[in-house]
Parts: sequence; C-alpha cells; structure tokens
Amino acid sequence: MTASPLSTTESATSAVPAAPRRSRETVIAAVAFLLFALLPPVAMVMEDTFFVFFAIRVMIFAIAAVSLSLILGFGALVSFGHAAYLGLGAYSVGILAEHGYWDVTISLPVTLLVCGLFAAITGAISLKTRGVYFIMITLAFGQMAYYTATSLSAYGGDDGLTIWGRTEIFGASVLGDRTTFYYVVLGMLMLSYVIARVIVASRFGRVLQGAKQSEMRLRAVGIDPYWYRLVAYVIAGMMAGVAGALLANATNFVSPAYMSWHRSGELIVMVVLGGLGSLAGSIVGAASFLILEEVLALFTEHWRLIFGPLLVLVVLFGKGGLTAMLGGGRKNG
Amino acid sequence: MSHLLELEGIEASYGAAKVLFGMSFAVGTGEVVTLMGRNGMGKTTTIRTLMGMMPASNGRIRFEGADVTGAPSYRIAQCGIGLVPEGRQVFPTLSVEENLVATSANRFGATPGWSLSRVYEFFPRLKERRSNMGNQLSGGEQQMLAIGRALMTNPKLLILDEATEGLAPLIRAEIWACLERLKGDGQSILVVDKNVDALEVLADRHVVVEKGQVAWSGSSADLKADPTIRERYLSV
Amino acid sequence: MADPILQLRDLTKAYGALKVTDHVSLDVLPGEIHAIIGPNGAGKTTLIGQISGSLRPDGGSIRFAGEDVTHLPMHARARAGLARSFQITEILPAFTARENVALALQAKQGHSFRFLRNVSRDRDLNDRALACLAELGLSHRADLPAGILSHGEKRALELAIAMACEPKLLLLDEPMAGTGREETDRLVEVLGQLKGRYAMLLVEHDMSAVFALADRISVLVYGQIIETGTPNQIRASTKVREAYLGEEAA
Amino acid sequence: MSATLLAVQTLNGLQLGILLFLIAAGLTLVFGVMDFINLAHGVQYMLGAYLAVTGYSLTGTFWGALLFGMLGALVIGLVLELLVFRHLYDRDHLDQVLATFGIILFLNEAVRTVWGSTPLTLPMPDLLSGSFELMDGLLYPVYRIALIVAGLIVAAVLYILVTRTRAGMLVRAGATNAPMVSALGVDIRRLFMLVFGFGTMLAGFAGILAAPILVVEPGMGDNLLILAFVVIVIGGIGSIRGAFIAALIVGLVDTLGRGFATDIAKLLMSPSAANSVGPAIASMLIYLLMAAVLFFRPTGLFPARGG
Amino acid sequence: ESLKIGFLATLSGPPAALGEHMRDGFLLGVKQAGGKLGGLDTEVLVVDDELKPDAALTKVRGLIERDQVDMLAGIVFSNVMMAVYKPIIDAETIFVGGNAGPSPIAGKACSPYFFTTSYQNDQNHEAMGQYAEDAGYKRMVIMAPNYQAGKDSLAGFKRYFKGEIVDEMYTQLGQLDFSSELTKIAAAKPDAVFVFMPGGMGVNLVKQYAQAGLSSQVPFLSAFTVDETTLPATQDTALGLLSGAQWAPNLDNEANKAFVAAFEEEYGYVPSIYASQGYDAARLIDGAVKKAGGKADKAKLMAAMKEAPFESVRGDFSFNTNHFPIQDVYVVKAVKREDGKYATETVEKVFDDKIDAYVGECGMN
Ligand SMILES: Nc1ncnc2c1ncn2[C@@H]1O[C@H](COP(=O)(O)OP(=O)(O)OP(=O)(O)O)[C@@H](O)[C@H]1O
Ligand SMILES: Nc1ncnc2c1ncn2[C@@H]1O[C@H](COP(=O)(O)OP(=O)(O)OP(=O)(O)O)[C@@H](O)[C@H]1O
Ligand SMILES: [Mg+2]
Ligand SMILES: [Mg+2]
Repeated sequence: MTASPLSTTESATSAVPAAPRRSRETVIAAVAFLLFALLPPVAMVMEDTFFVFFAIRVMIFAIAAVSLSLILGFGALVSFGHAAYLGLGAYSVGILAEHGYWDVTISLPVTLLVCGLFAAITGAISLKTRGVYFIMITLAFGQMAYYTATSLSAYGGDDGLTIWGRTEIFGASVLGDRTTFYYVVLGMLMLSYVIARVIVASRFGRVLQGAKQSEMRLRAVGIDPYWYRLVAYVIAGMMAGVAGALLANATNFVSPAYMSWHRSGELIVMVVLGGLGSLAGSIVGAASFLILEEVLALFTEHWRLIFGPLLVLVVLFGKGGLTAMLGGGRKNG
Repeated sequence: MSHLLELEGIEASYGAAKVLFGMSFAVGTGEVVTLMGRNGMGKTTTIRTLMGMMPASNGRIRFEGADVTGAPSYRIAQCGIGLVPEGRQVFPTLSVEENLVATSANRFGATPGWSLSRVYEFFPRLKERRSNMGNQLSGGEQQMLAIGRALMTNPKLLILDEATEGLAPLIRAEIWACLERLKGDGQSILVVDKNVDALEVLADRHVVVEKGQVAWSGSSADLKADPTIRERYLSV
Repeated sequence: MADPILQLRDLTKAYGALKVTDHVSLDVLPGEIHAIIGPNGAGKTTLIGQISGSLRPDGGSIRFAGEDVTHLPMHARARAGLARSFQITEILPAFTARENVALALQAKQGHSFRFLRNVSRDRDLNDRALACLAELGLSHRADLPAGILSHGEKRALELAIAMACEPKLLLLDEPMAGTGREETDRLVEVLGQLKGRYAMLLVEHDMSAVFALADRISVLVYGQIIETGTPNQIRASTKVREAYLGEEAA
Repeated sequence: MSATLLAVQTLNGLQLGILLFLIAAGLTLVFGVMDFINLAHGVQYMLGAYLAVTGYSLTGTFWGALLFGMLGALVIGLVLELLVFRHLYDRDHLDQVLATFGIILFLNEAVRTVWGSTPLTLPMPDLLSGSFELMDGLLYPVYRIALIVAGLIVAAVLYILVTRTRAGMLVRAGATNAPMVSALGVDIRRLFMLVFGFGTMLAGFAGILAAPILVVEPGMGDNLLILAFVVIVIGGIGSIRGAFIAALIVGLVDTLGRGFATDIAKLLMSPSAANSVGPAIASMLIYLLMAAVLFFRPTGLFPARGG
Repeated sequence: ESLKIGFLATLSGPPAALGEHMRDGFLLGVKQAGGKLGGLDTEVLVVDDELKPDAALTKVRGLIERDQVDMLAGIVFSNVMMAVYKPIIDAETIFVGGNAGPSPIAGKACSPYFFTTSYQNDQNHEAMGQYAEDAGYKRMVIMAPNYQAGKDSLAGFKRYFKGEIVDEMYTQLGQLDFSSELTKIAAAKPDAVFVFMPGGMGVNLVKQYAQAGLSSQVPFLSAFTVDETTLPATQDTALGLLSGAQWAPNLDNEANKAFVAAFEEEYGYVPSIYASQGYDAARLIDGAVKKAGGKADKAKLMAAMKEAPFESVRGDFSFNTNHFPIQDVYVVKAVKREDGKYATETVEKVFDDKIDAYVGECGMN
C-alpha cells in the first residue's frame, strides 16, 4: 500500500524520540512507578484494599501494553493477536497448577518457552506480510489459540479453569500475601519497562526502528530486517506471557476470554492511547484505559456513551496520544 | 497590462521555520516567466503557497484579478492553473491512461483542447505504456506523465516545477521545444528549472529567488546583458 | 587487465512483452567509474535493481568479486560489498542524518543482535558517521531528522550512507537529479576524489557530470547495450547522438 | 455423503459467501480504495438493520423499511464523516483504529439505549416470502435468492464504479495523494465524503438485507466486522474482484468445514474425539485459510494493481 | 441496620437482554418488599460484568472490599461464575445465584456460601432428554455451540435420552448461518432435533429452521433457546417450539400470577425464566433475613437460606445439600398470547422434584 505523502511526513516525526522527549519519557515512567510504589501504604491508610487489587490489574496490563509497544511503536508491527500471549502465559500457569506444579522455577520457564515458541512459529509466518495483512494474520493466529482453548474440555474449555492457589517461589507461597504479590508485579513491570527501554536504545533497537521506516534502505546496507523483527516479536510475546502468568495468579483463574480478539484490540488501543513510540506512554495508556472504564462505569451503566467519544477526542485533538498531551506540545510541533 | 497571476508580499513557513519573506511577482497573459534560484531558496514553497497547498501567513494572491488568497487548492486549480509538481507525484495505483483522464477538464473551452491523443502524440513513450501503473514507469516516464496530466486540465497558466529533472537530454530538448510551441499558441507558463541556458531562450522574464524573496527580476535580455547576475544568484 | 569486479552475462528481464533488460553483458573493472546512459525507460534503474538484488533477473548471471551472486538476496550482496543509492530518495526520515549513516556503519561491523549497549552513546560509531557526513558537506545537518533536509541534501545523504558501507562497488542511480549546479559540482568533486577507492556504476542524465567522471560509458537503449567506450568515443558516436544525446553534447 | 448433499452444501457456502461479500463490500470500498480503516463499518451495518426495524414499524412494509434504513444509514454516515472521519483521512492507520473503536463503543451503546437489548426482527417482504424445495425435506426461501441477486448487483456496480468511472479513478488517486488530486482541480474532500457516505449506505444495506434471516441485536456487527476483514484481506485489499472471490471462498470453506469436518475427523479418530476436534478445526478453518493464503501470497489473492 | 447487595449481571454486548431480565426481576422483588428485604433497608449495587471473566473478578473484588457488601447475587454466565467463585468463597461472602449453575459448584467445589434460585446447568437439557425419551423418539440430531456449556448441554440431554443420536453437531459460537446444519438435518430425517442455542445464535437458527420448512416436519426441542428474551425477535417463526424449563409465565400458582402481573405492569414486557429467577433470588433473601430475625448476620442467614423460606414463583422449591434447587421441570411451548405478546406456556411436567446429577460429589450436608 502506498501511504499518502501526508502520512509519510507524519511518520517522519513520530518514530524516534529526540533527546528532550527521552527525558520526558523517563519522567513519566518514574512518576508512574513512584505512584504505584506508594499506593499500597496509602490504600492501607484509607482502608481500601480494593485499590491494591485494581492496581495489580493495571500493572499487569501495563506489562502487556509495554510488550506490544515494543513491536508496535518501534517496529510498526501491529499485532492483533497479542492477547494470545496473555492467554498462553495464563494457561501455562493454570495447567501446571492443575497438575500440581506450583513453583515459579517451573512455571516461569514453561511460560517463557511456550510463549517464545508460539511467537517464533507464528511470527516466522506472519512476518512475511506487512501492514494490514500482518494485522490480520496475527489475528488469525490469535483466534486459533482462542478456539483451541475453548475446546480444551479437560481444562474447563470456555468455562475456564480455577487455580486453587498461587504460584510459589522456591516452595514458599509468598505470593499469597497481596502486598507481596503487588510488589512482585510492580517489579516485573519495572523490569519489563527497563528491558524494553534498553532494547530500543541498542543496536538491535535501531535496526528495528530503521526497518519501520524503510526496509529497502536496510537491505541496501546489508541488513535483513526479518530476523530482527522475529526476535523482537518473540521477546514481546514472552513479555506478554509473563503478564499472562501474573494475571492467572492475580485472578486465580484462567479463561479463553483472556485471548479473545477484543482483548487484543484493547491492548492496541492502550498503546495508541498512550502514544506510539513511547514505552512510558503505554503504561499511562493502560492505566487510563482501565481507570476510565472503571470510573465511568460507576456513574452510569451507559458509560460507553462517554468513553467512546472520549477516545475520538483524544485522537482528534491529542495527536500523539496522552503522553503528548501530558507533555504539552504536540510531538511534531 | 492585465496580470494573469499576481503575488504580493507572500510569506509562508513550515511550522516555526519561515521560508518565504514577502515574495512578489506577476505573470502576464501569454507570458513565460521563470523562477530561478539555488536549492532550498523557496521556489517550490512559493508554488505550493500560490496553489493553496499551504497557507500564506501574509500577502495576497490574485488570479485574473480575483483574490484567491486562502482558497482551497482545488478552487485555485479550477481557476485555470495546471501544475507539474516537483518530484512528479504521479498516482501510483492508476494506469497511465487513468492518470491522464482522471483529472482532465476543459473548463474554458480551449480549442484545440488537450486530449489523450494529443498528449500521446506529444509523448509517444506514454502511449506505449498506457496500461502500466504509474509506479511501474521509469523516472523519466513519470515526468512525462506529470506534464501530460497537467496539460489535460487545459490550464490558462501552466506551472512546471523541475519538469526536466531526470529526463534524457533528447527528451529535455523536446520539452523545451514543446514549451516554445505552447508559448507560440499563447499559453502562459511559470517554470522552475535549473537549466538556465534553455530558460534564457524560452522565457520572457525571469524572477530570481533568494532566501524567500525576489532578489532580481528582469527580461532575458537583461539577464544576458549582466553576467554577474548568474554568478551571484545561480552560481553558474 | 585486472579481473572485473562486476560481470554481467546475458542478463535478461521482461515485464510481460516488454524486454527491459535484453541480454545485457557488462564488466566493471576495479576502481573504474563506469557510466550507463540511455533514454528514459531504457532499463537503467531496472538493471541497477538486478545488480543490487532488489529485482530478480529472468535469466543470465551476475558475478561480483569473483562470486556468483545471481541468486543472493539484496542484503547478502550488500554485505559482500555492493552499495547503492536510489533514484527516488530512500532514507530513514525519522532518523537524524547521523543515525542514517551510523546504521550503515553498524551493519558493516557485523550482526546487530546486540541488545545492551546504548547505541546513541557509541562514540566510535558517532564519530565515524560524522566523518562520512563531513566528507559530503553535511556536518552541519548531522543532528536534524533526515526527513526535513532539502532535496539536494537528501541526495548527498544517500551517498554518505553508501560510502559508509565501504563498498567494493557503488551503484549510483541519478545522484545528481534535482540538485542545483553548485551542488552538482560539489558531488562531481566528491566522486572524483573517491575515484579509485571503489568502482562505481553511475547512471546519470547530467552529461557534464558523466563526461567529467566516467572512465567508460555504456549506452543502454531499449534494454540493450548499443555501445561501450570512452567518453570521447561515445561523444563522437552518431548512434548515441541519435538515440540519446541529441545536440546537447555537441 | 451423497452428491446432492454436497451440491446443496456448496450452494449454502456460496450463499453465505455472497452475504459476507455484501457486508465486506462497503468496507473494501472505504478501506481498499480510500485507504481508511473503518472499524465502525460493523456498527454501521447494525444501524442499517435497526433503522429498518424502525422504518418497518412506521411504514409497515419491508420496502419502506429498506428505504428508511438506507437513507438513515446514509445520513448518519455523512454526519459521522463531517464530525470525525474527515479529520482522519491523512492520519496514521492506528489513529483511525482508535477513533473508530471509540465510535463502535458509542454506537453499540447508543443502539442499546434507544432500541433496548432484546433482539428484534424485520419480517421478510411478502413478495419474496415463498420458497421451493431444494432437496427432499428442505425448502429454499426465495428471499435467499434475492439476497444472492442483490450481492451480484452490488459487486457489479462497485466494480464498474471503482475501475471504470472517473469518480473511481479520482478516489483511488486521492487515497495515495489527496493534495495532488486537489491541486489538479478536484474537490477531493467532497468526493471522499460521498464515497464514505456510499460505503456507510452499503453497510446499512447489508444490515437490512440480513435482518430477515439473522438476529437484530446490539453488537451484531462486531464479529461480522472481523469476518469482513478476513474476506478483504484474503482477496487483496482494494480489489472488489478479490473481495468477491474471497467472500465466496470463505463462505464455502466455512460451510463445508462445518458440514464435513467432524465426519472426516471421525474417519481418523474415535467419535468422541472427533466431536471435539472436528468443530474446533471447523471454527479455525477460515483463519487457517487466511494464514495459508497470506503465507503464500502476502498481499492476498488479488493484490490491487500497483498498490 | 441495612443490607447491601452486590448484583452482577451481563448488561452489555449481545446477551445483555438476559442480564436485564434477571436484574429487573430482582429489583422488582426488592421493590415489592418496599425496598426492605426482610425489613432491612436494602441497597442493591448493580454491576455489569461485561461477560469478561477477569473484569467481573475486579468488580466482585470492588463490591466485597470497597463497597463491603453483605452478599452478592446474580450472574448469568457460567464462565463469569467460575471466575468469581473462588474469590467469593474465599471472602466468605454469601452468594445467591440468579442463573449460572456450572457442575463443579454443584459437585466437588460446592460451598456453604453458595445458593442458587436457578438450576444446575444440565437440568433443562436433561428434561428435554427425558421428554424425547417419553415421546418415543428413536433417532435424534442434537446440536449446540462448540463451548463448554454446549458440551455439557448435550451430555445432559444424553443422560436421559436413550435412543439413537444420528448426529451430534457442534457449531461455532456466534454462528450466523445454519444452512449447512439444516441441510444435514433434512438429510438425516431424524424423529426430532434437540438444540441448545442461546441468544442471537438461537434467533438465527429458529428463523432459518422455519424458513427451511423444517418446523412442520421435524419437531424442535430446545433449552435456553426459545424464551421471552428471544421471542420478540423470532416471533411467529418460533410458535409451537418446545423447551425445557422449571418455570413459565402461565404456571398456575398465586405467587407467580402476582409476579407476572406486577412485572408486566412495571416493565412493559413479558418476564422470562431469568426474570423469575432474579425475582426468586430477592424473595429468598427476603425470607432468609426475616427468618434470621431481621439481621444481616452471616451464620444465621446461611442457616435460614437452607430452609428456602419463601414462596417460589415456580411452586415447589427446596434446597438440596449442595444448595441447588429441588424442583419440578416442565416442557414449555412458545405461544402468542391473546394480547399479541409472545410467551412460553407449560405443556407438561417432565420431572417431579428433580435432583441434579452432581450432588453426590458435594461433601456438604
Ligand atoms: N516539509 C518541510 N518541512 C520543513 N522545512 C521544509 C519542508 N520542505 C521544505 N523545507 C525547507 O524550506 C526551504 C525552501 O524549500 P523549497 O523546497 O521551497 O526550495 P526550492 O527552492 O524549491 O529548492 P530545490 O531547488 O531544492 O527544489 C528549504 O530550506 C527546505 O529545507
Ligand atoms: N513493475 C513493472 N511492470 C511493468 N513495467 C515496468 C515495471 N517496472 C519498470 N517497467 C518498465 O520498464 C522500463 C524500464 O524502466 P527503468 O526504470 O529501468 O528505466 P530507466 O532506464 O531507469 O529510465 P529513467 O532514465 O527514466 O529513470 C520502463 O519502460 C518501465 O515502464
Ligand atoms: Mg523545489
Ligand atoms: Mg531510472
């Protein structure tokens, strides 16, 4: 497909964070982490434990959003099947638990392996395509995972699978304590963010971002973008898998609904909402999406009548997503 | 003398970067005028602004006496301006023939108007490639197509921005000859090109642009008479 | 005579009935600047495409630096020492000029599966990229996004990228197109200085540049090479004059 | 499985294909031709159906409902274009995705608020309510024939409109370089608006035609949207012909898959295993098909010429 | 003292109608008690679970931890039920189910905190199996969507139907066009079909079944397919189709007559089985609070609930040891009432005091 010249100029300004943006990125991330870190004590004082639970959910989706942001924002790989990794991660934990394996030393490697393998195989095929075709082929693989899960009668099929406990760490069930679990999730979020950040700034990251702008140019200097994209895709898949494993622990439940295409779509919305090409933005995007959903629903059953137009407004007037709005000027100012 | 096109103190910028600082010049009916100047001096920007493709922050643009400042670009084009843009910009997903036909018009009943057959006669190469897609053409063929496309709108004023870029010497010469013929038919033309020698023969008047302003203007005879102008502004 | 660095034998390519490359055989010697001229649509860009690997020939062979590369993908050829510039500018618009060049340098240094070090703080890479830019007079634009450079500057950046690859053979497709006299002259000068460092295959419609630079010229018309020779021979050829040059070269 | 059964199932598949094409047609037009990802296509399909239901209650005839539904869909489409879509044409695809996702949320909820959650229906027109016997014990409603005819007409009209008319050329040109079309004297915004309105009307039309055989309920367009995307991607974006053929293939594969996957699985494994594997495969079949097609032809079966 | 109840229902997406029926029934029950269930000021927090298990879980946590509700009620779908079940039980919160009754909760995972005024999921399917058996059908085609509830449904049907299953078809979730399946049915010429096809899928199927001329040839038995939530869409095409249910609007008892009249008066539409269950849930709570002495004391409430101290609109009602109902199950038929509205009507009683199949696995007594 030929992009219109206008959209070319747009991409010209959207890909690489310039130095000032980089520091804004850091500030946003730091503030987000700080807020998350302070939340449990505050909730304790306010005697509202629900906050903590809700924040866990936000952070888990933030991890998934960051992982998607890595390939979507920096590699222009719009995966419409990213929820599959959430599901795969969750099912890895759930199925292992069903068979009595609770320890993180088993479940984490299995999650990474399963998600990495699925990403490697489907990615190897999907990455032959571009643009909307890529969107749709990733959707196809996501749907296959979804339908497979719904027909897994042994593990509850569509009804899902209850996990009657939490993952243990070296045999100790420390995650049973909500606050401990909370900080483990926060730690994972920070780790994911830092990993993604380091990758983006590395040689590998530069290739990834270059390939987004012109594949031909990369080939001409001797780089085949395919393998770099594949590796990025696998990394993102594993990261989302970890989010899935955490989600399974947070909910004590695994369901095919975790990998429905709606969920994949929501992840994309979170990333775009936060601002493309900003990892901290994805955290902001995930948080605002979930918080808005939750808060608006408190006011009216018909909260979508407000939420929908709100998204439209963000697109129309907040060119570049929420982080761009937060930072004041438009990023292409 | 009635001016066909008149620019008066045009200013324009890309974001915060101002590029045009009060461009003023005019093209008379039946006249061939050039815009010359080094790379990046604002020639293309001038044309984009007068076509309404970007806003002028100051100044007036008049076509046949009517103020068209701020009008949308299709309306300005409909007044009778045909544009051959810099970088060709043929439509990649349309065939050669579709490229020519899609925007063709004869709004003022020009006779003989430009038709497919007349354009093909002019560029036989295009006729050979008529069913190819725009993006399957060679660079030079795309250039021919862009010119043909503009002619097919039967404009009162033809604007060519670097229309001979990437053309083989033979074809380039043909284009000059063609413009010569068009001039003979009374066509008004505004042309931007690097080929000063050819322009000197073709044009009535020249406008030299430097840093977004008119640095010099005069007739071909004036230009010939004063070789320092070429040196100073065009480093030729 | 040294072995040719590039050897085309009977290269053919057709789009439907249109033979765009019609049994083209051509040698480029190490260190020489070999120009290809010819009318629009003669197949010059297509030929460059086949040599660089972005297009697949229908038949014939391409040997580069003693190896058959006919079936190698583009990036593999680039690694073997083939660099190209594009007729329609192909740069990374969101990267700065420096990053554009640094990417080429990075590719030259081996695979980029390096995840940890921050590449923008890689002194060595940055300095060398700057040096390449300086050579083409772009140092003052090094930290601007390449997308907002002017047309002429973009063309120069393309060259800088190609040079950063330290190729054995440089494929140049109309590097002067759209640049003003002044810049053209500077490009001619730069390429002249590079002469001998690597072989070049130059496609260009600017005859003064071609005649100033080329050691040998091949004339391509409708997919066939009708003549190869020194600039003087070509200038004198009536066949070439009729098919391509017209009066301009006189 | 008898030959008749196979023949009838093939017919069923083709007919589902036509229905899918009807739904995908407007989407291809707006997406393929204007390069605009309109996720709201599904809700526009739904709106068509709902408006028709209202039209029916006002006029009491199917034809009145049809007219009301199509005009209503057109008006709503134009209003949306004016308010939202026209500001998105030259934006990134993802911006379009986000904004149109917002519109989906809004319209689904709005429909529920206005018409309620309980599914509704639109009766068949009397004129087309007959049927004939397709095979022993199975009737084939005339209405479905009409549906097929409508699908064929839409396909032909669209094909001619896009490939043979000047408006079609201009829209295709505008998709790749709108400012240039404008600089050549064409009011591209108005043209886009009309095309968009037409696309919306097509979506509404599909919704209305589907209403007598399918349920009319909030969110009815959501899953169909995905199916429609599958169709146009398999066909090659921007190709009306591709969409048409892909729709038929998807319809066939899906129908035959449902018809025979379990039976075939039973040849290979125990019946109970087949009962769980067969349907799972059948549901995945079109996605498998899409993945396979894109693997071998990364831009679909009929990549739009030059695109 | 007051009573705070969190009520979960699916109120968005295509199946929202079910949730609305259940909610409306429940709220009617509260309203009729003057806003005071068992004499306690009652606040009902209605929450949309969006049919997303993990989202539902968040809402449940919110209700328990933030809103500190005394009990939870509602829930239409089993996958949502399963997702929130453990947290509810872990939090030792009383739950009064309004619809979903998945087998694990009736069996192995049963809990003293869980009560339901609906049924165990298999019940209506089993009823239709029994009915088909009684009707003397020998060869049947059965069909359900390919998901857990669908599989459970057909398993439930087969538990009582002993004849030959000519074909067992699993369709896609959200399927639109059933031509393929209808063709197979026509070719197989069974004595009858049994389907479980909830929501929009059911509407599609019923319409197309009639349009293919099958309604007059092959009897159509179903569960959760033809009811007051889908009849407005299927209208005449569904007339005469048979379903299994423990309740219908015309059930002849005082409580029911009052309920149906009040419901139609209040909301202007015919209540469905979900509405009746929602209503009964409210009545159960009302009765239990009264019995517990007008106090929201958990232990007392639980003990009171076990007694099912209320007049159910379905007539006979008592709790089994797993806190699932022991109740009569009928075959009902879709009809057009005299006032032009569509509704279901009892045809005959299939089971008297039906007990579910999983109670044996439940350790409670
Ligand atoms: N999209 C843009 N954004 C920012 N600056 C721009 C943009 N396009 C052009 N410029 C700048 O505006 C100035 C004038 O450019 P313009 O294209 O008008 O020059 P020109 O005289 O046509 O040059 P050339 O001979 O190279 O075509 C240049 O300095 C250029 O870098
Ligand atoms: N994909 C394609 N399909 C059909 N024809 C093509 C395709 N690509 C190129 N051609 C045709 O092949 C011929 C050679 O094109 P090429 O770009 O190689 O010419 P060129 O010699 O570089 O011309 P120029 O000097 O104008 O750039 C042209 O006539 C062009 O129309
Ligand atoms: Mg210019
Ligand atoms: Mg070329």
